[in-house]
Amino acid sequence: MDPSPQAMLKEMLRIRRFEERCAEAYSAGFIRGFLHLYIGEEAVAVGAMHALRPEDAVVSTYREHGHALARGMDMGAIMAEMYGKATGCSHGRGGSMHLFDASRRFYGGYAIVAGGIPVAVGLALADQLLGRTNVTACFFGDGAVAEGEFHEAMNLAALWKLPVLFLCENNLYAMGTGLERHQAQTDLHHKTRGYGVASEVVDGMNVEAVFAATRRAVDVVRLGEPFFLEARTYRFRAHSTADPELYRTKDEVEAWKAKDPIGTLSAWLKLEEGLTEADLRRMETEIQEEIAAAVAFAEASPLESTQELLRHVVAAPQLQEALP
Amino acid sequence: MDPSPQAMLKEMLRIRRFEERCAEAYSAGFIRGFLHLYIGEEAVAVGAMHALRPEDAVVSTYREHGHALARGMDMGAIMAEMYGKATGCSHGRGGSMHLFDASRRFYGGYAIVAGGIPVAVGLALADQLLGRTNVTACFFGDGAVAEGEFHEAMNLAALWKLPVLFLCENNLYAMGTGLERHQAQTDLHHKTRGYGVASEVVDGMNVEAVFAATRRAVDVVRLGEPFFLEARTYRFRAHSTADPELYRTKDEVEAWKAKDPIGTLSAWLKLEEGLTEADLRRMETEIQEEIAAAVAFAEASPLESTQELLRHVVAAPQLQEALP
Amino acid sequence: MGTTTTYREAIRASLRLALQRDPKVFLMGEDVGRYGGAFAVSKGLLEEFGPERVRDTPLSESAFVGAGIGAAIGGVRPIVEVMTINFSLLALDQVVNNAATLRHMSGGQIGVPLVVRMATGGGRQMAAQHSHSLEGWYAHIPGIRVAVPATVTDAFGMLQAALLEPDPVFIFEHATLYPMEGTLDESPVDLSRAAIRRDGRDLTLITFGGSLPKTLQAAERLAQEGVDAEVVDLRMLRPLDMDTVLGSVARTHRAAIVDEAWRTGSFAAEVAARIQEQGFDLLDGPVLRVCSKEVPMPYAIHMERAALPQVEDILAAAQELVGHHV
Amino acid sequence: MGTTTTYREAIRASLRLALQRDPKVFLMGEDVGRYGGAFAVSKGLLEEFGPERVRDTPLSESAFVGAGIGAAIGGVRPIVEVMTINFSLLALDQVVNNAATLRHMSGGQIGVPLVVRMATGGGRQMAAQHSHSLEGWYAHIPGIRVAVPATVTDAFGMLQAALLEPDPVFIFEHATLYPMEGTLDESPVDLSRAAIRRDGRDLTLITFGGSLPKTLQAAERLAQEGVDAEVVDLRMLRPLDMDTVLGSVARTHRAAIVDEAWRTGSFAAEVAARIQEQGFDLLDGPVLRVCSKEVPMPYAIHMERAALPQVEDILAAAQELVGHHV
Ligand SMILES: Cc1ncc(C[n+]2csc(CCOP(=O)(O)OP(=O)(O)O)c2C)c(N)n1
Ligand SMILES: Cc1ncc(C[n+]2csc(CCOP(=O)(O)OP(=O)(O)O)c2C)c(N)n1
Ligand SMILES: [Mg+2]
Ligand SMILES: [Mg+2]
Repeated sequence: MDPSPQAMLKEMLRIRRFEERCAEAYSAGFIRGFLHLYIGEEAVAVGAMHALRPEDAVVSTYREHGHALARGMDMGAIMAEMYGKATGCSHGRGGSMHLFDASRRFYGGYAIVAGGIPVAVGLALADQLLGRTNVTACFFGDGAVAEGEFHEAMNLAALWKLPVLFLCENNLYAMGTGLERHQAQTDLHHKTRGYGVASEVVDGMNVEAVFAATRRAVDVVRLGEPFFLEARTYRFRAHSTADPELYRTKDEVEAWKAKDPIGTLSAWLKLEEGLTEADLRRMETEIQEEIAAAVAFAEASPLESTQELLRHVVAAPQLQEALP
Repeated sequence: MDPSPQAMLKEMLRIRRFEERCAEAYSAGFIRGFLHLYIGEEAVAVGAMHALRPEDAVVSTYREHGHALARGMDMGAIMAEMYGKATGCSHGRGGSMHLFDASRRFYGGYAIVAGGIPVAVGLALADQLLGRTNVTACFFGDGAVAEGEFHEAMNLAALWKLPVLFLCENNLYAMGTGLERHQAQTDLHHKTRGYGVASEVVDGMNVEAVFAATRRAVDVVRLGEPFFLEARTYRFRAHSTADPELYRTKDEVEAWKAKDPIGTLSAWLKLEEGLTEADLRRMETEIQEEIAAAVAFAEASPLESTQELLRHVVAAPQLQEALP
Repeated sequence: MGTTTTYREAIRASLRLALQRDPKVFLMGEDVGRYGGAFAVSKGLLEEFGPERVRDTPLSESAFVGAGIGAAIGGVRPIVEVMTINFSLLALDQVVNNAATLRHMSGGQIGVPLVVRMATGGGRQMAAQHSHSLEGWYAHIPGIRVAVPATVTDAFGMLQAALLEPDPVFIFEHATLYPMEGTLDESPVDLSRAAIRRDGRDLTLITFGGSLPKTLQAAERLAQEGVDAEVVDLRMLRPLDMDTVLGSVARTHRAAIVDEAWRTGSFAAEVAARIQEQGFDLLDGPVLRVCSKEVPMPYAIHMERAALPQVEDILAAAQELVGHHV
Repeated sequence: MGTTTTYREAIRASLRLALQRDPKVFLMGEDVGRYGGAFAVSKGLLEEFGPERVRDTPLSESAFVGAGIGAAIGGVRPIVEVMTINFSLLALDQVVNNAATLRHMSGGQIGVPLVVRMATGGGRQMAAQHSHSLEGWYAHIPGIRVAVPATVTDAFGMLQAALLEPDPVFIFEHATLYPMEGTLDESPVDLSRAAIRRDGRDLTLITFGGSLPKTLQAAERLAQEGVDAEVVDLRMLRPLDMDTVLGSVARTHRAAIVDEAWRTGSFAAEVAARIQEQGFDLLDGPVLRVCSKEVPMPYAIHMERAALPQVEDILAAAQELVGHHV
């Protein structure tokens, strides 16, 4: 069954508000390290995730809060992770860039650009070898397309007919380097021509378009072919908390904000589907409650003991890790 | 001025006979390590090199005897190199896979597949920055096209409009792995579509066709654009001295031998240009004399003293290398 | 008990056994199939197990090592062959940042039961780009295991043992060992212990992998001169069994480490550092290192010989150790 | 003599000077231009020198490091910024197999006058993939130079000195040092000598890069307890100035090395191995190491603190050293 636009609106809003709260928590010093916000790009995660099944696998980047939430991960566990708590989805070991939930086949948050792509290919290979008709969806940015690993992985997936959905979130910038300054061919979906892989471009600011395009793509992938979907989108915030944003103009940002996937969808729903201000307020309230609970959970959660430092380096050791 | 077909025939024959002699020297234990023969592919090196100027740069692979000879490097210095002698073109430090001649801008023999490609891009960048209209010709195999470095380098060259001639010697195999088992898209020149780089395919068994195609390509490159030339060719011998050739049939090899660039060109020259058996014998004699002299030079040359072992690690040291 | 075979055949037999026993095991790497493996290790396995389970890969080290990681997470049991350690640099990001960290970064939710095999070392006139001994770098990385089989039995057994580990195991096979003959004992091997390959009272020679034969030769030569050297084969570089090392040094009070890597930053440095840290009072003099000269490997045979540790170099170190005492 | 500035600004001033002096010098790397550098080091340089000489690159570490090598051979003077050491693994093949070997493999015909800069180290809660301290690996490679500036003056001067070298120089800038203030002396620095940053008689603390401030703090604390620690800043990991190290140990007879890398296979192991090799008789006890715990870097602040060497860990090692004597 197709997700209702209203449900998708709420999911996007949930991601937006969550990240706004993260930004506050960062300023207040509760969250540290890097924090890469997804604000502006929510339609991609929400639209794409609805086209996947629970048994499918997801591989993401350091900008993965949206993917994690859209995949159904617990907001409290994510917030606790960023607070560095033992109850975090990665037990506080990973932080913002390394969210994991094996139970949802959410295989992480990779902070080396393009580093997750070969892993996604391997997950798909396991599915193929085990005769499972799962899809592995791999999210990455426009910048990642310049990395050799992307090309090696794409060739391998095409050659071995692996069920990988390559989902490129083209937000026009790799950090501060604009697309036309890092890619000779800025129509990124044309990259697949070197591999005989089918591709499509979709408006990444339109959640229903993303959902529909991803569903078409996933249908192809599930039959045993990779597919490359390029979602054109934009991040409204800085690249990370350290970014002075010298490389783009306010006008450009404003022009894209006019395409805000949340704003446009809620406007449309009001106009066409009778969404009311009261409905919106209810959504906001529910979301704020969830966020408040997540923050409370994160705050109240214990820190792992430093006695546990060497846990999870290797499994409960068959071989004892030698520590001098 | 165009090179005469007869001159190119002789050059190909020179490479062929030289390598046949190398194979013998290898069996006799004078040459050791790896020896990758170019036999069958001579038309590519000879045709391509004639389209370059002395001030252009060349970057090659471990299968580079043909390129080195066609570039005008001294045969004695090459043979001495393989014999590990002090008079070798790399002073015996490099061996068969690492022939160098800076005076001819022959920047080596690279034994890591695709490892020379970024270096070629850098040489072209230096030319661009210094306002020199040189071309850098970079030779690599079909196997190299699967390496991420190839893609990164191609994107960089296209983005920065660098004068690099990417010359792919597609001999249908990466070691024992056939093209269709290592490339999703076996028309390798289509790889450039992801970069907006112009490309062409040429019959790599036809030296005049290679010359003409390379000249066209170099004309484009010299104006400040990379170009990708795919030469379809075949190696008649094993991948290296260690290869039992389990992966291809005798029939396939024989079918390609029928297209031998030397055989077909000499047949054509006999038919159309009055080349005589006597002419051929004279060529063979001259070549055998040169080879005999090269071998004699290599044999008579001294070994470098092991006292010199630490030379060439760094330049005559500004900083003394600390050796415990 | 035990048949005579080569190191190469022992690995092949071990691979075959693994493929026969567990349908989830598969082998992938450059030229492992049709070519039969660059060192003929996997010869015949494609024919026996088919292209699904013996997979030739493109020249894409980063992608196929990464795919091995993903496949291991996904529930199959990959054995990845990286043809040689020289090419493994292209995949090192996947090793350091993914294979070694995923268990930790996920708070223990996922593990990477992956085996990666590769040839290592010099001595075959392959020159600067094809003669590296970088297994010491791998031993620096928490989260992975590093095995360096030096005998036919370990060549067989360590692969079997590696397939029981829930974490990535890297196996480094010194390329000069492939033709070496020895007695194969197929009983399970213990990955947690170093081995004393020769008993001796006068000094301890510590080594691993391709340097073991040279070290044993040196010990024989020393015996002729009345010096009784104990030879310790580390077998695993990570984790490192210091108990065996220190036990030997406690008896001999003198030690040298033989390691084909460049001296500075070699694994030999780690062993020396630990011996003096943990057994300073056992020592009669400094722990010595016999390593490669600090030069990219030259091609010419006499230069390569001069660059690599040779039996004579081990003897010289041993003499220095013994001299220090008298 | 000397103005007060930050480590970051010292590097920027040094880059500016290099770009002004030599038209063949150019800077390239990810986000060095419009963004101003991931650590704001190159801020303003694009505006001043233009996009030809301050070049933003795509995310292609292997290609742009390799292009730096080629450009250096081709006659220009590249300074390549690899944003952080974590990403440099993707370019390590170019470093090990090309930058470090081309002079040798060509029999001295070509050299690679290339400078590569990158940020290194942990301590900023960047977690397992963004907190590496792998400069010790670089120090293992013959054919390159490894500089680890720990002061404002070295941050400025080492880059200038590196540009005079005919071989590749790798400069590792600890990311926690960028905001550090200090006095800048612009006179030429000597790349061949380690520096004694604090004189002392009781023990030698050897360190480099980002660990110098912690080590100096520890020395102050020790002084309060009546223990007089000498602090040696290695400055260069390759070549390594053992004269200065041994000279200090000859006075103090006790040494510890502080190195942020994981202990096993750390550069600290090399220093320890060499001290005991070359100065065994100088030592009153073992050379100790204060390193990171052997775990991928955890994100949570208390865990990261526990993983990294801290002032208290240095103090504990110093106490052990001094205790050993009494
Ligand atoms: C291999 C590597 N190089 C550099 C970086 C530093 N870095 C982090 S994110 C980023 C930009 C990536 O851009 P893109 O792939 O478009 O993703 P986006 O951040 O726009 O979502 C860079 C350069 C990194 N993490 N990994
Ligand atoms: C990065 C790397 N991986 C693997 C090898 C081993 N190897 C040497 S040549 C070769 C095949 C290369 O094929 P291709 O690029 O088509 O060149 P060809 O030998 O056919 O000329 C392989 C796998 C290598 N040298 N470098
Ligand atoms: Mg982007
Ligand atoms: Mg080929």
